Amino acid sequence: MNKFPREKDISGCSIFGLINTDGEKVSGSVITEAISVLHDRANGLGGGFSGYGIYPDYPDDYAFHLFFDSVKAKEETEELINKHFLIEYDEKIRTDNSINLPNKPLLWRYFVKNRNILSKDSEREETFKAVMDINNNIEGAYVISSGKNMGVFKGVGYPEDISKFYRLEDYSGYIWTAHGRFPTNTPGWWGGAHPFGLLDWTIVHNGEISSYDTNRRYLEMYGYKCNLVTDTEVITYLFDFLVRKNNLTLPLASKILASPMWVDIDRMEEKKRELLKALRMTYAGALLTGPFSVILGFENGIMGLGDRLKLRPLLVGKNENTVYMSSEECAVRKICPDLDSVYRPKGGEPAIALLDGKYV
Amino acid sequence: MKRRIICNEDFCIGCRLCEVHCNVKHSKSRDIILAYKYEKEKEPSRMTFEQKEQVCGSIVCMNCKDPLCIKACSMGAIKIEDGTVIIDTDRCVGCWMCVMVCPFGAIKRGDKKAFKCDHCHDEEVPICVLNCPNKALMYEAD
Amino acid sequence: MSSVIPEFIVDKNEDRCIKCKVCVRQCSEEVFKYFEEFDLIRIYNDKCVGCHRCEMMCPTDALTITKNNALYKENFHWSSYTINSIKKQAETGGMILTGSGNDKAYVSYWDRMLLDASQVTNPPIDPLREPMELRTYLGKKPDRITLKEENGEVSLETKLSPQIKLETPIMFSAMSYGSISLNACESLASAASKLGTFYNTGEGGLHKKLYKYGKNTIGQIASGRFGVDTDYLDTCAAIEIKIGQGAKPGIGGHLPGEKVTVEISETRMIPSGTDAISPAPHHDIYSIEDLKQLISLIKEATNYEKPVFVKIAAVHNSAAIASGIVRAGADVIVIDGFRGGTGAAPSVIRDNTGIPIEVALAVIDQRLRDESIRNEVSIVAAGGIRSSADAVKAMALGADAVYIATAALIAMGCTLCQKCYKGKCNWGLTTQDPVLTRRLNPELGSQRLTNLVNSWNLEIKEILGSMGINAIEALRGNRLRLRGVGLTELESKILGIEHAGM
Amino acid sequence: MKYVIIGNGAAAIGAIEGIRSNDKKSEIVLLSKENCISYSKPQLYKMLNEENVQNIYYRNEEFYTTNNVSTILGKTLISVDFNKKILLLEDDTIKYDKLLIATGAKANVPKLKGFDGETYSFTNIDEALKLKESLVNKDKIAVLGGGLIGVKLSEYLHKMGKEVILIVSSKGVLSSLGDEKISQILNNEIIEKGVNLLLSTKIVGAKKIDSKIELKLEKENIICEAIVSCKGVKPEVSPFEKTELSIDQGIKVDDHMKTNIDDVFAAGDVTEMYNSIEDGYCNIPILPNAYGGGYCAGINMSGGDAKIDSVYPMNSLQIFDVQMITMGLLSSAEKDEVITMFDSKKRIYRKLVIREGKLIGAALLGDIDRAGILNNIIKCNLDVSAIKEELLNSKINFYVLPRNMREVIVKSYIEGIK
Repeated sequence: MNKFPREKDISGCSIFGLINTDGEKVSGSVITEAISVLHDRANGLGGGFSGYGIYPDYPDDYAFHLFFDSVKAKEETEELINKHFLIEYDEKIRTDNSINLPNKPLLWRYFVKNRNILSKDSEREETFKAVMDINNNIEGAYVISSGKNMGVFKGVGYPEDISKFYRLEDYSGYIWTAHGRFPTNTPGWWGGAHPFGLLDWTIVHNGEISSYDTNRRYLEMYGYKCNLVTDTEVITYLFDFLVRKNNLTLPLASKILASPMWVDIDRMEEKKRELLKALRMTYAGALLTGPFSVILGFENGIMGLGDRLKLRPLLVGKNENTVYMSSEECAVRKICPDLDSVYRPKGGEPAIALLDGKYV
Repeated sequence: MKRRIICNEDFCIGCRLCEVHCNVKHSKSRDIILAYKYEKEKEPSRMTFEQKEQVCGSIVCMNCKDPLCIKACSMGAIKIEDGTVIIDTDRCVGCWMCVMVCPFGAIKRGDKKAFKCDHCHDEEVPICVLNCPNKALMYEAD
Repeated sequence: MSSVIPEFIVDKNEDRCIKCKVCVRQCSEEVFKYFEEFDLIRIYNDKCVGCHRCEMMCPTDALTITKNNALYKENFHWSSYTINSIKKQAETGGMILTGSGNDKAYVSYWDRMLLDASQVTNPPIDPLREPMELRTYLGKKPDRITLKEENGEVSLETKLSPQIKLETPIMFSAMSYGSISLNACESLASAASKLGTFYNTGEGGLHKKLYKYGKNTIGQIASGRFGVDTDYLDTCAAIEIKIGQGAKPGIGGHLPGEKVTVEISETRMIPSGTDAISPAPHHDIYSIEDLKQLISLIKEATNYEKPVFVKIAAVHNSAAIASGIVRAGADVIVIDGFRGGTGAAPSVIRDNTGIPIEVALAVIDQRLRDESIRNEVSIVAAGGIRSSADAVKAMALGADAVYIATAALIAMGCTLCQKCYKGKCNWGLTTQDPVLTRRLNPELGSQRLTNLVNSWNLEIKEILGSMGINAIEALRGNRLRLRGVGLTELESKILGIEHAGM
Repeated sequence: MKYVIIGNGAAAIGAIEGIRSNDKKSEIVLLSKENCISYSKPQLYKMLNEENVQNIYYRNEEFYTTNNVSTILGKTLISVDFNKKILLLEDDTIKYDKLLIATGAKANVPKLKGFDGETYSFTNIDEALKLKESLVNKDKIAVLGGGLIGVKLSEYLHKMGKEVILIVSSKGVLSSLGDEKISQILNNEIIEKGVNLLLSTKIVGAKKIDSKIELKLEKENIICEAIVSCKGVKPEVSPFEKTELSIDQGIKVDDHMKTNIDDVFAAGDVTEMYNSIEDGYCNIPILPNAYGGGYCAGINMSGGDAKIDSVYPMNSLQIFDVQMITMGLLSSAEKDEVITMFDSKKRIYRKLVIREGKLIGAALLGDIDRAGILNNIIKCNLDVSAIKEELLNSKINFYVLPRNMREVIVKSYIEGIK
């Protein structure tokens, strides 16, 4: 089976994310309950979750979640990992095999450390390269998450089945994101499900961006290979590119991905205008058009962002120390009927909730 | 409202279509082919096409502020109505005093009656201006 | 006696002709002559160039210009054009001259690419309801932006290279004062200024009357260096070094002395009545490092405040040349395809040299991306852009903006009779005869150009909307939204697009 | 404010329109010794023909009410007390604040030696009606004087079927124009059409013989049935003769149409105005001057400030089939350059008189189209040295003038600036 699709992936979806800003952990069953409300927005061809803070035993190791098609692929991958990293621990990802899902790959996780002591940036760059290397060059192996103290759990099936399969009730984390997928053209390949993960970035995404190829070709100039042909992939890479590689803040990255209109930029006071003008001109290849709402998970928070025309729904709700983001309010109400506040961010306005209690 | 048709000679291309359209507009049938090929009664054109070497242009009544033709008319047949100089053809006796004084030579001699550009007061824009292919004829109203 | 058969037949319908003689007065080729004695309009078919001026001016539609169907016996190998060319050459011993762009039946890749539209999974956007952004900045972009923080306020640290702002990604390509009339130049300048875009001086210098449009002027420096002085550099918003022209790659220009009027001589800064000759090469550019020096020189002379364009004809190894030009420091690279127009060129060059802009653009854009230098330069595609659809396809292939010139001339009246080199243009465009130049009222010309570009803008917005895109930069290089039809696998690969059905 | 206008001709009408352009309210009184509404003197000959009578009125009857003018018609002015600002009529007096004298001109009828019968004249309606009545059973009419009135009247009488003897003392008709060629062409035309034209003929006297008249000439005697004297007109100044009003050939006015007396203006055929070409004051009894002068006076009377254009003679007339327009000075002085063009086949004659490069007179005969362009060149005192040949030989063309000059002319007429 060809690992990567030739056609661009198109899907409709439901998304959900939550964060306990005090760092208190909740079980994976909570988010499973929420996303299962949105059953009808998926079609059983994809579901997935990401959890942060789930590996307290290996907090400083990169946790690689991998899909293997074959033992050979696993061996090749381990060889490659060993070249760059020290494997602290690895195991088969625990699953409930009574759940009937198609085309299950071999699921494995590794907790790894860099062989050399490096700065944080270099260390991440090395990891990034290794992930790209595995994904592009090893037949039948695919890294689905590669951050620290986090992991992505996804597959072909309804989200609630995926959750049961991965026994998410056994994990607890302070950040969870979830995705129910309605693809129209992907063969049942597990890698195509959301969240998409790179380093500690995970993206769940609803919508379809019309600027895909512009974004892809832009990213490819800077070493990213967009093999999956999914929007989620390029959006994740764009965040990685802008925030990690270009040192921009998340709010500024949001202003690039979902830029304000030129007429609005023209009206801004000079310094801000010049800044946004320069950002938009310089990173023109990163502008996302078309409908989308995404929930970005990262090491210390989540961010919700909708397209600049607000063509897809995004809701942010707060209850005490928990912030919820979702494409539908009912999913939030299911697990938290009484919210302190609810709002729907404007198109292009990021909603950011951080672990230290900051809630933007 | 004072109407004025002014020719910008920088852009007059000498096609003389203004005359053609003026003639058609003031013909009986108002149809170009009938007017030219079949109608018997024909007035000379109300437009005057001027040419000197490479420069050309069309001239019509300028609707002077203080029209000499009104002063000269021996029958009091010329007056200003709605800012437009008009000739009352019922009163006109063809004495050509107006022809004698019009500084632009814009008054023509018809069959015992003087006549001139009426600025197409029944049209939104004078027909010559409307049909000038190079917008050399400009229409002003104040 | 000429042995060349007339190309056109001028047919006058006597039932409709009112003998207004507008045809007699309008035809600069003197096809019509009026004999007062006989009240007869006599027609000379052999002089007709097929410009259709008479047909359009005739108030009774009495005239029809038709192709002479009684040409030589049909022959697929020896076309009438070929036979006539041979006869002309046998008569004159000279090169066959022509004007406008290559008219031969080479493949047009624009016509083999189709656009995508949104259905179900991704909503189209209604441009009447939602903002639709066409603004484009041309110039070198940095690889990354660095910021500084003062008193908790983040601001820009990177100093951007000079940029020019276009409210529409359509500009008017180089046509010199000399090759076209001053009224035509003014029409372009004024339209560019109304549209918030740019026109290009060609290498005709800048007439004093047009200085007021300086903010919308791209000043060209070509091998003749005509009209280049401090005022010129100061006034133009950007400077373009012209290396080559799509219609005649590798060929210089020649404005005959009789066309060098006093005003043209003043504008070009050459003696009046002398031939204005643009050499085939710049005599100070014999290789890429020389180009780099000229670019640096211009930047230095303009205080690093103006983007420098470099224009090349699309030829076989354009991609490598383009990469060199970027590395030589150009801010904008202009690629002129083989369909681009000219005022005068040997027809053998025009018809047989260069490559299609679609191909050149596709490979240049990809090459610059492969070398990770695409952000360092803007790409302008030129040469045969006929419609908003062509423009959109060019941008999807990777262009930042397009240049149009033939389309602009057509908007101003041109009917592509291809006799520009004769200097008798009946539409007052490619002539300096004062009787003819006044046929183009710049107010009207400017209005028509503005209308043309505005209607293309509307169409581009409509196309973007149908694709679910609402900013032009999200179209740029978005080749996924193109599909080929009737392309071979190799052609698809070169263009970087999938075939329809994939 | 009370305006009083004496007279009811073109000058009076001009004055009314001039006053009303500034002052819509104040009282205007118009006094005229003729008991009819204003009529056009050049059209007077139409009185002779019943069908055309309506075609001579200069304004319609509503004109006076529309402009709120009270008229006193058919009353003769005796004299004026300019100090008290009072007009003295036979049986009444009228006070005025501003006065316009527009009494026009009257016929100059020289006494014929030995003749005690009626000598008709033809300068106003009364005279015209009188002539008309007398013509009923008369067929042979002698017209004395080859000036404009005489020639025109002869033509009209001829067209009525009368036998006309036109007796002219000079060598040709319209000799006062000072152009022999014109006189010659017209002489031929008049003779050709059947008028008995006697040139260089002086009248010695006349004698009434029964119902006929014997007219004694130097060389012969001729018999006719009526005599119409058309020996020119003179300003009607009789009521002012004994006042301090300055009168020479006519009442002297400045370029604002003011007389030497405060608040008294004069206009029309009664005046003597500055002739820019002749550089002197003279009486130019033509309609454009009358209306224009009256209009100018009206504006100045009502508080405006208007200056009269330079005046000089001009006329447009048709004698039988000859159409002509003359303007300015045609009798040239030695220093003047005279150029002429004559096409005998088309009967087109054109003459230009140029003084120091400027056009000062022009005559157009046969082809009069666009004569106003030449008139304007005279009026604006434009130099024609470079274009005189073109003006003489081609169709008159506004574009003969240089562009800057044309632009100034267009602008000045559009904006009304002189």
